Amino acid sequence: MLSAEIIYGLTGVGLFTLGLRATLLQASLLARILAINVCGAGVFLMFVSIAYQGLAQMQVPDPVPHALVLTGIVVAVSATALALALGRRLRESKDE
Amino acid sequence: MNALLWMLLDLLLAAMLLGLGWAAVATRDLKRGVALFIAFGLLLALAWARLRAPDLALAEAAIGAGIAGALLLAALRSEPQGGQPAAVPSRVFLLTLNLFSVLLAVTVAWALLSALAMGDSVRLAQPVTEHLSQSGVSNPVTAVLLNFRAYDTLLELAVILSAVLGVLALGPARPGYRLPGPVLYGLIRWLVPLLIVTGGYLLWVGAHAPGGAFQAGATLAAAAVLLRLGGVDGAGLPAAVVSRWLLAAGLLAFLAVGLLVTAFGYGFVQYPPDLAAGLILVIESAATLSIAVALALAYIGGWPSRRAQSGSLHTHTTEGGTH
Amino acid sequence: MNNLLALPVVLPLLGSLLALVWPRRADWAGLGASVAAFVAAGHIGAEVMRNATLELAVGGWAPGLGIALRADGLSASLLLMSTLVALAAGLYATTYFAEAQKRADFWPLWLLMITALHALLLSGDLFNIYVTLELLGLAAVALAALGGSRAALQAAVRYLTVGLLGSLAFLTGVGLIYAGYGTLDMVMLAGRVDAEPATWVALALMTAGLLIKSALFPMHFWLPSAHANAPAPVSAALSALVVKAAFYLVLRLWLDVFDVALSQASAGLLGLLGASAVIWGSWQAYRAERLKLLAAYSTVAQIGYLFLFIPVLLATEPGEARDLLFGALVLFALTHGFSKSAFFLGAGVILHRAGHDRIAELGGTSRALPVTTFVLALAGIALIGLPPSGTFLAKWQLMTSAIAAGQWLWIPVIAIGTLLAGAYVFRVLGHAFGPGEGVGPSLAWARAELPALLLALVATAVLGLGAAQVWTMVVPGSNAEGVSL
Amino acid sequence: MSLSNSLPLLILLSSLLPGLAIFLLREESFRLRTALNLFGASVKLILVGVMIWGVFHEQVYETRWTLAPGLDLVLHADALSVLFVSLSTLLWLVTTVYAIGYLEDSPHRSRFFGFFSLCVTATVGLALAGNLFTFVVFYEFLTLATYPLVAHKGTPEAIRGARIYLAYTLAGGMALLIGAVWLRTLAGPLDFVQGGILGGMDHLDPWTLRWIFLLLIVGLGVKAALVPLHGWLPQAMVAPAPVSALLHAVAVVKAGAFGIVRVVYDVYGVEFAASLGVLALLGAAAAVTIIYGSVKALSQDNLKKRLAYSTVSQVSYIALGTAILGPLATVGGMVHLVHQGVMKITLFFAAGNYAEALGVHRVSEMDGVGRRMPGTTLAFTIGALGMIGIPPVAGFVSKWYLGLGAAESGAALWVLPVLVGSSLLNAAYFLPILYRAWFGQPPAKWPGGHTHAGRWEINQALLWPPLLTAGLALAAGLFAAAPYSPLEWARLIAEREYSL
Repeated sequence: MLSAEIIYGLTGVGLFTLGLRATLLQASLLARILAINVCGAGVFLMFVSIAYQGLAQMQVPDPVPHALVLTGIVVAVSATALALALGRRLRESKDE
Repeated sequence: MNALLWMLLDLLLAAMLLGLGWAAVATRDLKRGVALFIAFGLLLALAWARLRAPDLALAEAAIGAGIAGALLLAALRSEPQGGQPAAVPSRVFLLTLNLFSVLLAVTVAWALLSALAMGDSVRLAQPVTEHLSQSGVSNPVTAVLLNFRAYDTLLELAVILSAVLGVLALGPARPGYRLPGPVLYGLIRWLVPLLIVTGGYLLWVGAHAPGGAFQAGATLAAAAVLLRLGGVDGAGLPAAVVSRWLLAAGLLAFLAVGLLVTAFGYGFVQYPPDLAAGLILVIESAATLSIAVALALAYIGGWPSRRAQSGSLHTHTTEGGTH
Repeated sequence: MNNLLALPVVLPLLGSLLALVWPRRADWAGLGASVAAFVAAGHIGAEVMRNATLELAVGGWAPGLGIALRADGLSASLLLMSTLVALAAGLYATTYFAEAQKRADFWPLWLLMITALHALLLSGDLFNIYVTLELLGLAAVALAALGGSRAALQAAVRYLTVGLLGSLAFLTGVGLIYAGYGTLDMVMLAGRVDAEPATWVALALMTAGLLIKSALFPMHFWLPSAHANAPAPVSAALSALVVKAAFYLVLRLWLDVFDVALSQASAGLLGLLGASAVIWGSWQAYRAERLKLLAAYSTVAQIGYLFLFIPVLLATEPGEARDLLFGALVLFALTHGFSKSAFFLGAGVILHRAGHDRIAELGGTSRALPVTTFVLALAGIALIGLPPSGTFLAKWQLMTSAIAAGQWLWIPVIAIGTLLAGAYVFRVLGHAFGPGEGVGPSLAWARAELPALLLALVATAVLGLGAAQVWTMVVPGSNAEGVSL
Repeated sequence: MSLSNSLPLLILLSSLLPGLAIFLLREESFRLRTALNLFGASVKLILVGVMIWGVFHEQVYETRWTLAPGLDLVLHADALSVLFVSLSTLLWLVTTVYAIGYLEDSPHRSRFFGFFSLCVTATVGLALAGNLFTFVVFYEFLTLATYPLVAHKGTPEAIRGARIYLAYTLAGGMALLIGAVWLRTLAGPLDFVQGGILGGMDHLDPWTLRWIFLLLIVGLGVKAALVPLHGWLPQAMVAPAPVSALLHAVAVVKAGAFGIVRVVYDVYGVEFAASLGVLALLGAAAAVTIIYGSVKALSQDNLKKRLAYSTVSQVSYIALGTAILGPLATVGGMVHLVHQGVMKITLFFAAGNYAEALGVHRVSEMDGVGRRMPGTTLAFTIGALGMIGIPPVAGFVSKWYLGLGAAESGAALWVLPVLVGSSLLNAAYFLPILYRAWFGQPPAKWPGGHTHAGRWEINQALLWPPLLTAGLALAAGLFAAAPYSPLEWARLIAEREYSL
């Protein structure tokens, strides 16, 4: 029987790798940003799976990885915003 | 039997996550990619809920799928249609990359499995539970974010600030995209107050239930996004002078509290136990405003052009550089 | 409770917020915060010299549950360098950005970057380090794009994506560590790590992420364009401080946390990459046509030297010999920080004055800008590693230890790198001394030239003649022989 | 803080501080600059006088500064360093006077005199270096201080010459550095000790020591212009005359030769070096250089180039004296350190005067210069005769002792032919010049130069320095046996090195 933390943990690893691969493969900035976000989501999934493992003994999942992932999500959206703005400015400078 | 059912459900969700994730990044069509990515985000929120991380589910829906989705959609609009003629990677590169990816996945998976098996699975859950009562809040995630690891959150607010300052330094925003149709406009007028109320509720409830400053801030920012879509170019933000203060408010409150307590013999960001609940609420409220303004400005892509004429410091600074 | 440790983080952050809300007073907020941070770093340095290590449990929670800030000789000396370089580069920025608008954009971001640097140097927690890395990365990218030119924007985009990948690799490693050992605190972790598969993979992922950020060959590809196209004060900080922060983390992880899980072979690999960086970076610097590009490639090479220290360090038995080498490593990092920032500020002065920084057209610079030419020469001496700079002493010690450890391979690498550095530095000086159009110096330029001069003097004179102090700071309990005058 | 541990530092500072101050001066402050220069040079002269007296009476002067744990910057005065310090101090004073006259009204004088002072500081530091590490520090410092002097004119040729100079010296510095580091890992701090330090260490592998010796000599040989490492020297001739004078007589070339002496005597120990067999190698290199330089000098029409190749040849007498085991040869090599300096600087001063006053740069243009400029030509003649080795000029004394030393050690078979051959060659490239100068028919119009309408043949600041140094060269030969003469001092060194 596969436990949930292993299923989602391995899914996280999968997302991490396929995001990484796509980042290295994609040429357009927007596609790269998507790929990095998927890659990041994979890492977050690994964290939350680790937290879920604590459920067995503590009845609640470990809150620390949850807090870390929350931080990570916010960081990711910040980076996305900056990257998109840079991309927009870059396109404008091409038009000018 | 119940367990087997859960496992099958888990496997299904995992497969869908992988499938959507793959589809979102593999497609050449960016429009499709963004749509798939937003769907991926919603599915991820579901996974968080399944893994008993409701705080994350909320955050993912509001920020990961919501705000990030809005940002991506806005970017898509200015992306040249049809996408760029993507360079076809050489076979050797592709082969190497695939080999590397597989190798990496296997290695990390192996490491993760062996790490999960390495011993004590309680980790920090134990000390967090023990000290929860002294933290001033009863939601353990909020306790970690705003008390035990408040310093992370302080820097995280700085991360948001630096990103939005980076966006603002790139020049003023272009006029926004306007959703057509009176029906939608009516919907927006009805939705915005609802979102503001929801934001306030999420902020308040964060102390003892899923929610908190980030989710609340993102909800408020969503209201601003809707306003802009409805034709309000300024997205309902106050004048630039005030917006600057709002951007700084979260960090200023955090630093003020963190430093003020040191005057009474406490350590940096060490809340006196009796005051912890109140201080955390003060910080969270200020942070909510900062996050909302920051995300809204990031969506707008600069200071709204409306105010560019009325005395903001940012008057047409799109010159090509200093040299 | 040692709240002093929070100040290098809090002060620039506060300065950043003040500069944000009072854009018209941004210069004052920025310079005030920079001076205050410098003073705080000085205090920390003095404390470290007395007590070896300092610790602050933020929020009063024991490390593990909470986050600890720590300072030892290594972090305190890098902190001092960072505050001083930031102060000088900030001072220069007030003349570099002529428009008040640009300065109002510059200061908050700049101070956030400094905040991130200091937070990173003081952090004792792996996840907190991830946050500081992201803060550092985003602020640095925003600053690198500040010039606004197309080249700068392109470089910034690449800098950002590469940096994000590096951060994610680091974060994955952190996750594995937390899964395996249940802690994020580095001191606790150091007591728990074993040579396990999870440990190796985690360390490899974290190191890979950091190598990207420290631009170690062959992952340096993003650096030259980013550093060369940023505004000069920003380039100075990027080259002198930001890449070094990632190197600092590699050092911290390899020497203090994961030393039990390490093999000599993996250190040798880092050394080989470092050696390639030395040769390749120096060669590219020699071929560069623009002054700032030259300086950027020179950074690639100098980072390579830092990585050369690692295999030698690990091959040296702990004790006096290793302490000596470790002090030399710190001295090298410090000297490079000061000299490279001086070089970039000098290049900025030339760029502003001449309107370009093409090396072949620098003729007459020594007449028009004697102080800046002097700065380039002094900084160049430190980049080559000639006396009286600190780099000379550091290289001497590195070669001594390499010979003692039987690692002869690094000797020709250092020799070739040094000679190539001589070639690229004196190529610049040769043109600067040559004939060409020169404009008479005017008083306004003295203020722009002064910060660079200060940095260059620190790199050569202060760190050369006062180098013994570095060992006193870095090596616990050592008290190098004072002056016997 | 007493004289015994501050005197070496003070001697260093007496040129360093004026040099740094001069950088800050405005171009027009001619008087202040001159005052600073002369003040520094005079103070240094007095301090060196004190030191000569003290070292003779076996006082210990040492300044020590810890740069890094186990790595001390040591300034230490012994008989050998005093010999070199005195030479550089005296000639610096003279050259400064000459340079003030030479550079009158030319641009960038502050820069020039600043680096000029740094250059002397580096030389004095080299002379006083108390261990190999300190020597390397000042050796590299000297490279840096001389580069701007060679490039001073800023013309493409000057920049090119400076670049070639730098390529050679930096590469040499690297070889020296590696050798020094390697040796230090084996043998510890490497303080210079009379009689050497390696001889007493039995655990060291002789082949390792031979390789290190090779590295050190290659590193030093670049500055000492040992063939085939001499390529930079003729190129560096583009520098202004006072720089060439200083480079050839005191600073760069001499620093290399001095370093060879230090390594052989005070690191390896001359007897130990002989037992390793490395002296033969050094001797062979020196002999080849002596002959090669002289042969090349024969074919140079450019006066400064001819002098440059003459330097290549003459400086190797010092290395030759070092390579021959025995006190007499040591005396010959040491004393030539001084004699060559005094004579060669005279020749370069004179060459500078010809160029300055008459625009004469080539030997073929020198017909009759003696009649137009008798004072300068007189000085030139004394210097040239000394180089050939004609008594009673100083050069004779050097060659005499080298010959005696060779006979004493049994190396006469190959040393004497070298000495005789090179003397003949010296005569062959100097005597024609003297003949032209004194007996040639002056042209109706000189090639160029500044018109100097004074009582003297040229500005006095340019006339007296060569006359003075020529006088010194003569005196060093005539009064070779007087106390404190270079010869007596070289004997003192030899006595202490061989513990006689």
